[in-house]
Amino acid sequence: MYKVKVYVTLRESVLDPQGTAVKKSLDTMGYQAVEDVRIGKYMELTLEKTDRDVEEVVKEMCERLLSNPVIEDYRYEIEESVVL
Amino acid sequence: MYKVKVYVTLRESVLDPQGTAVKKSLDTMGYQAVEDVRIGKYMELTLEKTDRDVEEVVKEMCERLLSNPVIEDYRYEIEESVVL
Amino acid sequence: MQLKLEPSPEQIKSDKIYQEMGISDEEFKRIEEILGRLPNYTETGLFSVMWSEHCSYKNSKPVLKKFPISGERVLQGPGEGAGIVDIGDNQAVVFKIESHNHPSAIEPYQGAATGVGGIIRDVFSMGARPIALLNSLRFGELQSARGKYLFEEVIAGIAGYGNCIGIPTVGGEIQFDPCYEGNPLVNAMCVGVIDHKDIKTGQAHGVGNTVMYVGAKTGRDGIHGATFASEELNEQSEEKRPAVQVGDPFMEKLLLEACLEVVQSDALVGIQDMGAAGLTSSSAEMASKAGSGIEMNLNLVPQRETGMNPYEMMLSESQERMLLVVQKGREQEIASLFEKYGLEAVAVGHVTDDKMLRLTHNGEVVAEVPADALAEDAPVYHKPSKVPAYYQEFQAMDNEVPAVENVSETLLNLLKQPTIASKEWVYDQYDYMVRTNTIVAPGSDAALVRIRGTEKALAMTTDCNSRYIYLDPETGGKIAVAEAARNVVCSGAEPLAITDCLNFGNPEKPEIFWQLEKAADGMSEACRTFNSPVISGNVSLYNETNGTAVYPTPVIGMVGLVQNLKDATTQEFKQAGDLIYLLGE
Amino acid sequence: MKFAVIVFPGSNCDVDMYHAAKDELGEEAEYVWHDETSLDGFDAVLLPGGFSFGDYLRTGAIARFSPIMNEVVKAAQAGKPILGVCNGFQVLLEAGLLPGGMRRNESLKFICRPVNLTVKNNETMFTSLYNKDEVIQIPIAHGEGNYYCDEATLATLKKNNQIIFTYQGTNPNGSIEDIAGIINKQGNVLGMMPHPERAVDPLLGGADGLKLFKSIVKQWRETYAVKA
Ligand SMILES: Nc1ncnc2c1ncn2[C@@H]1O[C@H](COP(=O)(O)OP(=O)(O)O)[C@@H](O)[C@H]1O
Repeated sequence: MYKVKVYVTLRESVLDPQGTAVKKSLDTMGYQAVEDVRIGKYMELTLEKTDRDVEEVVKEMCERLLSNPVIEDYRYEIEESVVL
Repeated sequence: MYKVKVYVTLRESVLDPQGTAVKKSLDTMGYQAVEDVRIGKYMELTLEKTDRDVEEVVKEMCERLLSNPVIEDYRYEIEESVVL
Repeated sequence: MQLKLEPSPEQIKSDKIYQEMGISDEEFKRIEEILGRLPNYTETGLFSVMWSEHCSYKNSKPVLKKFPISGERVLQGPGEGAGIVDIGDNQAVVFKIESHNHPSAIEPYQGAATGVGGIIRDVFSMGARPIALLNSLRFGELQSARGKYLFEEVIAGIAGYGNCIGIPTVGGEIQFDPCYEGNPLVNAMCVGVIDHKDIKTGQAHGVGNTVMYVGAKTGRDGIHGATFASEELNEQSEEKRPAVQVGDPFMEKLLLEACLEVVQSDALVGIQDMGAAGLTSSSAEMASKAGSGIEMNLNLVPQRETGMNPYEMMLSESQERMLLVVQKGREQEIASLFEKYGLEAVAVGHVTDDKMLRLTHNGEVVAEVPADALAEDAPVYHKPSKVPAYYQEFQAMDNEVPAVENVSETLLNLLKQPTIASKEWVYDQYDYMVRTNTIVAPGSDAALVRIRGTEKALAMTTDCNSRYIYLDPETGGKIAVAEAARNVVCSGAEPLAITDCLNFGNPEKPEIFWQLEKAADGMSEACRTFNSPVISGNVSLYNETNGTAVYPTPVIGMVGLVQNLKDATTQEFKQAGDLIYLLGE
Repeated sequence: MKFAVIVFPGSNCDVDMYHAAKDELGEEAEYVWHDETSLDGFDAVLLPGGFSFGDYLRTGAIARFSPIMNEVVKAAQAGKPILGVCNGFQVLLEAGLLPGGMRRNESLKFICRPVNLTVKNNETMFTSLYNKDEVIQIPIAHGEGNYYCDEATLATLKKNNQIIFTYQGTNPNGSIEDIAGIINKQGNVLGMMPHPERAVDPLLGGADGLKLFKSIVKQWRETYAVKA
């Protein structure tokens, strides 16, 4: 079994409306120390072991579905987990 | 300066319609190895140093705005970053 | 997975565990008598939800009896998922309103969203195509951060669900008053249209027929939601709440389209939504209404979480689920219809002739209770009623007409009141046009939705001025119905019928019960006058925070019929030079 | 002329598209469920608005993997008119039939209201019956209509006259350059956030959208007449 964590964020050059709104809210709530907020997605996938290389599979899923390369970047972490 | 990463996830027993839909979609795309998908939020905040304890501030922001404690859990990582 | 041992029947009695579930000593005795033995934990749970105010109307039944419920056009009055009124040409309109107050106070977005989802299911489970949504909302005065948060999130939740499922939200009303600060009101109404031949009811007829489960899997969400809705809110409410129900409008859209296909099949015997008290109420009510019994194997219930016990499965309020009764031998036909939408219809039981709701789990009978006892035999309470001191005081006061010195300033101040100000900020977030039938959009009096392929349109509105009702419940009740009728008439329609949602405080307080009775008297009289019977509704009591009740708020949802589109009228002045008339006194 | 109205699970403006083509335009129209594998016999494809697959993950992201999308791509390559409205536009972006991506509205709120659009390019098969720079009123209803593309793409869009509609007056969602609708380079795939199918009958508040559908028919008739 693999536990995979995928992080998808808007590309740096793309203005993030959600982040901007949250930053504004934090500001009015008194957190002026916050300089920047960017909001993305965090996904946890559980994968069974297969013949295919897990990294290759994860990359493929990220590129095909989990992120949109036109506006987003992704990164991932793969942990092998022991089934008890 | 601090770079803060916040991870917000739905509580375990709370329904995750997004995760369910993505899992189904991955399935029809041929990724049957995927057993489970949960989707949450990933946020990156940049914070200036202030008098207040940074951890305390981050916790407060998570509880007040960044997560919805009724249905979500959160965790965070704080890195001190050197301004060049 | 932590294994929790359930208390034994003896423990339930001796430790009065039933009280934690909202069952009184009296009621527990009655359950013992009905069963002729002590109920086990699951059975106690079944009674606790079915005998809650939310499901049984035990405190409000005597009040509901006052309402006129029949008329030449009424095809289905109160008692089913929604009421039905004939609109000619073998078509009918189906509608109902329902509250989701307490869930919205705890988790405003999901609470409001699932309120919308629930009322939509009530309408399409009758076989009707939902054509419009309305709502009626009450909040505190938008001073506190919490108040603003509740307001914004409730609107977002209503919009989120309705927009996604693709049913236009065409109308509603909002009032702000400090009395709603801790206990906002979120009432949602759905209107549908049906051909007479397609009308379905939630009845489990035909011994041996198969009981099927379809829709979302069951999780531990909202266990005891019905009981929770029948309690006052206090500081502990947030912690007390088990997993909050999250709405999945996409799932419901699939369920809606699939069910509307399934109702065309003669293999379908009965269908009911799993709303409050989920599997328990749907199965017990379907059996009880048909005079039959139901036996279900809980191992077959689709489950989202592991290790769920019978108690949890039966009391779960997971959303987007329906229970069907299907002719024996034709299960596959039904299952294939659902399959097209990626939904699984699973046989979980069958209809029996012994009038029992019997549940098995892991090969053992885990509950065996007369279906009627759950659905019909809840105690009915005639609560004491007492004229409140405030009322007598107000009545004794002289009428006072405030002196207005600067008319334009007063007018501007009035227009600044959130209750009076434009609600564009709100309805801009609702897709009020989808399905392209909305002739009169939000912002006018009643909304008008045409019925495609005919010259007809339906007018719809929700109304209630709770301040009037607080001051004088009987007159206020009349005013609420009359306001709805005026709105409907002003859009060119004739009132057909109403649905109502009685949002009141704790009925165990005689002053509150008095408000409830009097408001119902006033509403009933107005309904008779307008020849507009009550065909469905909902009761939400215990709307109190730390002992203080909201204003009595019986929300009226009225539907009217425009026979010919050319009679449709809108509110605005059309051109300079037109004459203005003032009607009435 | 025969229109295919693609229906994804969660589409909800499919009915409106269908009636626009069938009742208001008087042409043939048929619903095509997302898992069909042929668009034979159809002259044009309409991708309706709604929330395909709940719009979970990203708008249009899951729908673009539906089997029918292979056929939509083929139809696009064959030069047939493809119109994607709202969610349909989002699907076209995800499928790569149009450049760019969609973000949440700047306000983070869903917005439903009639807006004014400027017809920037009336030399397409979708806009030939409008005047250039004509201002038309068409409703919007979306939570994610905040169109984005990088600068190079924007330059190309401009150079090729691919920006078809822009918001006139206030931009309701924050899209770059007030973009409301764009077309592909070949000129047969149009994606737009506003709903022309909701503006086809004065009873519903306006009929400015009708000309868009009529333009498609006109072009088809002319091509067909030439061929015949
Ligand atoms: N205030 C009311 N006025 C008229 N009918 C009511 C009222 N409250 C409830 N009813 C009717 O009682 C029946 C049971 O209601 P309810 O328990 O809310 O149904 P459901 O389980 O579908 O939510 C319904 O037919 C409803 O229309």
